[in-house]
Amino acid sequence: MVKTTVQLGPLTLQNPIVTASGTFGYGVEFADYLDINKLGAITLKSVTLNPREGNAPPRIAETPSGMMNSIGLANHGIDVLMDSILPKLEAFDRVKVIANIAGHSLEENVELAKRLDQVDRVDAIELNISCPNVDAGGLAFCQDLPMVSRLTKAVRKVTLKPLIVKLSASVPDIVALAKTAVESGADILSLINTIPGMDVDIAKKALFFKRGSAGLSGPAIRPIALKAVYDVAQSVDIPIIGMGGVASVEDVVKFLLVGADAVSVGMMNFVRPSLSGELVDQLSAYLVASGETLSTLKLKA
Amino acid sequence: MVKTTVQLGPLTLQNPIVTASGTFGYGVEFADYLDINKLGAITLKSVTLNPREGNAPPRIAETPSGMMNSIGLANHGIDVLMDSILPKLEAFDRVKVIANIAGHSLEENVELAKRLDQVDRVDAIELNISCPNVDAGGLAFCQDLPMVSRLTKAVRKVTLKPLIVKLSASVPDIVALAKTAVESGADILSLINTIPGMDVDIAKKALFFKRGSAGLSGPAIRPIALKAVYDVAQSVDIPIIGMGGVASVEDVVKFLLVGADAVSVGMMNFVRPSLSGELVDQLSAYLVASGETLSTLKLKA
Amino acid sequence: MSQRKQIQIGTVVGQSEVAANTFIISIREPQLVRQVKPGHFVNVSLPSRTNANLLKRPFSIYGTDKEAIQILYKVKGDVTTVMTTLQKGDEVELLGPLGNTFTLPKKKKVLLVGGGIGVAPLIYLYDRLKAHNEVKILHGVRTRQEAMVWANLPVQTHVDEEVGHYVCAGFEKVIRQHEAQHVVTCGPIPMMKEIVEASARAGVSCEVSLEARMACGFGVCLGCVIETKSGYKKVCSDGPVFDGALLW
Amino acid sequence: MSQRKQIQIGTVVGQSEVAANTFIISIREPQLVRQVKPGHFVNVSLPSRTNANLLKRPFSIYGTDKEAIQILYKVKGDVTTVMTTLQKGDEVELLGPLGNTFTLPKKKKVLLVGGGIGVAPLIYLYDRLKAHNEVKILHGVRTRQEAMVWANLPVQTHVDEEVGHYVCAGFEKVIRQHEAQHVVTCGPIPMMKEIVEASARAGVSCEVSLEARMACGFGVCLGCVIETKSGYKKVCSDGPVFDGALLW
Ligand SMILES: Cc1cc2nc3c(=O)[nH]c(=O)nc-3n(C[C@H](O)[C@H](O)[C@H](O)COP(=O)(O)OP(=O)(O)OC[C@H]3O[C@@H](n4cnc5c(N)ncnc54)[C@H](O)[C@@H]3O)c2cc1C
Ligand SMILES: Cc1cc2nc3c(=O)[nH]c(=O)nc-3n(C[C@H](O)[C@H](O)[C@H](O)COP(=O)(O)OP(=O)(O)OC[C@H]3O[C@@H](n4cnc5c(N)ncnc54)[C@H](O)[C@@H]3O)c2cc1C
Ligand SMILES: Cc1cc2nc3c(=O)[nH]c(=O)nc-3n(C[C@H](O)[C@H](O)[C@H](O)COP(=O)(O)O)c2cc1C
Ligand SMILES: Cc1cc2nc3c(=O)[nH]c(=O)nc-3n(C[C@H](O)[C@H](O)[C@H](O)COP(=O)(O)O)c2cc1C
Ligand code: FES
Ligand code: FES
Repeated sequence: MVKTTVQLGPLTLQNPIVTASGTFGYGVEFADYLDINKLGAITLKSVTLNPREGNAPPRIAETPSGMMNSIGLANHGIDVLMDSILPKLEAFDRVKVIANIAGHSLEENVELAKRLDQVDRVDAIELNISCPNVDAGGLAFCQDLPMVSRLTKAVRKVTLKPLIVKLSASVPDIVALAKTAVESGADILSLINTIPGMDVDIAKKALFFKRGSAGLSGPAIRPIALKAVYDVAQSVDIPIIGMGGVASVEDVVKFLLVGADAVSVGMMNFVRPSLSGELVDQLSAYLVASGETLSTLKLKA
Repeated sequence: MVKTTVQLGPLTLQNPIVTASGTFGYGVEFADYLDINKLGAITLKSVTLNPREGNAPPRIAETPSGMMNSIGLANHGIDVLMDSILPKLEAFDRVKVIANIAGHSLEENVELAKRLDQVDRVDAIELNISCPNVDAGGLAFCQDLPMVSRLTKAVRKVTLKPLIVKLSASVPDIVALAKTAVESGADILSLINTIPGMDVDIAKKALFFKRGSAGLSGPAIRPIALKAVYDVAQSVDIPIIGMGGVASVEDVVKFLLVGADAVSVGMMNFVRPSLSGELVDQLSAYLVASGETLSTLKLKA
Repeated sequence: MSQRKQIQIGTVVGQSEVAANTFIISIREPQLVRQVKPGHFVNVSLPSRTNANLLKRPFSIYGTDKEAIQILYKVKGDVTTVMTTLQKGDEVELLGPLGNTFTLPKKKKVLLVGGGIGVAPLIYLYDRLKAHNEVKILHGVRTRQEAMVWANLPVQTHVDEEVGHYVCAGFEKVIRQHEAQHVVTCGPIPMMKEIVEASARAGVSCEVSLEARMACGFGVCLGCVIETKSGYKKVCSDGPVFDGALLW
Repeated sequence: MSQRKQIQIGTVVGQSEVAANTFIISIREPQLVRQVKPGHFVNVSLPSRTNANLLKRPFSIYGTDKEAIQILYKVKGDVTTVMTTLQKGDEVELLGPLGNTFTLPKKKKVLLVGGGIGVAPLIYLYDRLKAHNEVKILHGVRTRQEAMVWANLPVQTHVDEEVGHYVCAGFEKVIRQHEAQHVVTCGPIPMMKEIVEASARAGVSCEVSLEARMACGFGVCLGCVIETKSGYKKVCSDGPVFDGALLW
């Protein structure tokens, strides 16, 4: 057995395969398709203080080698998450659980972090400042560096759990954004969130999504995600969870090579629900076959 | 026959189908595959003052539903263009010819525009300030609004031909960029150029392209391009040539609906060299079948 | 560790065109056959065919035999177009059975009303109801070319060239005429709405099977919601079968 | 208006595995058959199969018969994997013939040296040379499983398990031994370089056929360049056949 443990700052994963927020439910829904306890970590769907109905349908469009979504952070709220969902994850003792928070204001995010800080089953908190599908907060945060700084610092102050800040590549300068998050106390960065895009309903002569734009993800955006991870990895020293279009073990290796320390699977969980589990095995096999270790998977100088 | 003529400010096209710079050679290479004289316009490969060898290979990578290129504006230089290439286009009297200039400095662009201003066969000049594959000029211009302003004004001063400014979506604020170009004298905007991305060569543990990043294009980026055109069309009043992943007549209609006045075909010219000609016919057929005209193809309020 | 549910690989056993742009495909997957019930759908993708269309496509179960499921489908776009080229022996990826199921009444007069391709799940439902109920099927199609030949099935076909889709004007009368005690419908939204409202007026229960764009098909992406009287519901996991009264 | 060149739709006539992961596919396209010459390649895509792989794939002509072209190909990645599933009757999109062609000498002793799948265009070249020249073929493969059975062809196969690819150490001697007056090679770069340099030392002409990643295949994208002694050249339209002396 090859060693696959990775250390993301204060967070230890048994392997670098993670699932991305919003694409893996609360993990348990995937228990039929794979042993979720073999994953490095799962990231829960973004949570808000109050339940959110989310955006009006349609919420999904297929695009060439990708999809767009306009879910709008629909979720049951923090109470349901803590009372009914997190307890179900107690049964899985090896996989790490990342709770993703997406408050529309600084105060909401602080409150969410405070609450989650009390829960043992939460191993890390991911601060989602990059959702393109909401009117308040979301991507707007990411485009306002002083806000990113205040937000990160405020959340940092109320939790001792590992803090992940999730970035968008659809910003004026992702490196500046990453540095701001690091300086403000992030332990780990995750990137990228979906990219704003549009589709058109020709028959109706209308934008396909009610909000106009929606978030593009999947293999189509992989080249953009690889570049974002590379650019950020070149300029910050904290661990990175890379994502965007991961569909195969080769993609995992590519993200590791450009500087990610762990790799998250997003929309492909829908296409092949067993994928993340398969990637755990395939990555081990890849390391054995190539004679590499996770620490030698670096770009040659 | 349905009316397909479009008026792009001072430039009249017999129909809104254009081919994108760098993907259609100098037109004549496609004469075997279609009647180039039936197109609205062809855009020539970017030209520079001196011949350019371009970037070291590899220059091409395939991506899911797209491709990346790192050609680096390889071209024979303005003299060869004027002396040997443009004369060959004299034979085609109905298609408009857009010459695309990509000098690495303000002075070079001014010189190029001056030279091309003298050539009757050039119907419009496209100022490419958005190529991601060169070290000097290119996308760097696009990210510097005062430079965009100086550049556009300087080129504007030396030519009376219709002036198109070609934008990238990989900028802090494409609307601000578009407005700057308009205020500085652009007659028409074209967008989007390729999006910077990366690929990795796993076997070599190296970035695939020697320059690291390369330009992503094709259907994969279509949602991003549609949004860019929509955003710009909402905020400026001059005509727009929309592009990014056009592969079918439905795509042409989508770009027209979000606010493009003409639509350019890029990488799909490689996949189906006859495509642009087919789109001319299919667009007419679409208009007839749907009872629309080019001027009714607007989003419903 | 216990046996976990996997993505199933089925094998095409046969396929035929049964009406204009409408096909029945038969896919061998014995494990699935043992699990499916009327109302269920499967999420289909075509490995080695269209790999730019990543999302799976949902299709209702139209029928089963000993080892294979049947899907009745209409050509709509990318994937269904390519699906018509599948031949005996080709592999198909199947996720399922997904969704909830129709109520199975006993000793009732049941009326099944399908609009266009929406008839698909109703035929399978009929198959499971006929032994213990008196069942009739109405099938509305737009054009004569879309009409299908129903061997040994009590189907009445209505061709409605004008309206554009089969609208059951005066459907209350139809219910009374058949003395129906339970109605099930699947088809275009305006048709289903009409039928649900008529059933309510006639005081009989009415179930509908809905469609929506789906990414996952098993309740995690939250992409397939429709508006109901008690908020958004997921078509894939709260449905696709809904009590009509919840909708309109 | 004169007849314009179109993208051709060919029909698969047959396909068989001839060595490990190596197939010969035969595609009917009479117009193409009339136009191709040794050295030409065609740009292939598989409509109704892999539509996320947009770019066409270049393959040399391996042979022709009355109405069909043959391609000898090795499974490398996405498209070639799917290509193996093509069956008789399936359609293939072909753009071609593309590129330049091999010189066709007369009354010479010619040595053709193929490394791995690089032997493909040389077999077609042999076919057109044999009547007027004395031709021998050397085929280097890495493993025994890759070796092919050559019926009625003067092929010498070298299996080179150790080195990893067929390197012609001391190739000058081979040239003299065969008294070759013209050498043609296609295969891995290090092998071709060795052969070009040995040919130069032996004072005989040497042509090579190169590969590169391509987007268009007909000279417009500028994506397929390789470095030569006189600057970048396009493999698709300046080549794929080059005078070895221009390269090394
Ligand atoms: C639970 C369920 C059961 C279904 N059962 C059947 C069945 O038994 N037989 C059958 O033929 N079809 C059925 N459908 C519909 C079927 O899933 C779609 O026709 C199919 O996905 C179209 O795929 P495509 O790639 O051919 O079309 P696409 O290229 O994806 O789309 C073609 C056209 O249809 C539109 N479209 C695509 N999907 C949807 C959607 N979900 N809702 C609204 N518009 C859409 C697109 O905008 C486009 O205009 C069912 C759908 C659901 C949700
Ligand atoms: C002029 C010409 C003639 C050719 N003739 C033949 C032939 O007769 N028979 C034959 O089997 N092959 C031939 N090839 C090679 C063939 O085009 C590739 O093997 C094929 O495109 C691979 O497609 P794929 O989708 O299976 O692999 P991909 O998934 O595209 O790639 C598989 C692997 O090969 C690498 N790769 C892909 N394309 C190239 C390339 N052009 N150069 C270097 N690395 C690459 C990729 O990085 C990847 O690692 C020829 C190539 C050229 C340029
Ligand atoms: C349907 C859907 C819902 C998503 N919801 C969330 C979310 O709630 N919170 C979040 O941080 N990211 C969300 N994302 C973004 C993903 O976590 C991921 O960053 C993005 O999809 C890129 O990865 P991919 O290309 O592998 O999908 C969502 C993505 C999809 C497709
Ligand atoms: C191989 C290649 C070369 C290109 N060269 C140029 C160029 O020289 N000048 C330019 O302005 N744009 C160039 N482009 C960008 C295209 O004109 C177009 O803006 C972009 O590809 C998006 O359109 P598409 O998605 O349809 O390809 C090039 C694109 C490709 C794929
Ligand atoms: S399709 Fe994903 S929740 Fe219904
Ligand atoms: S492949 Fe486009 S120039 Fe050679």
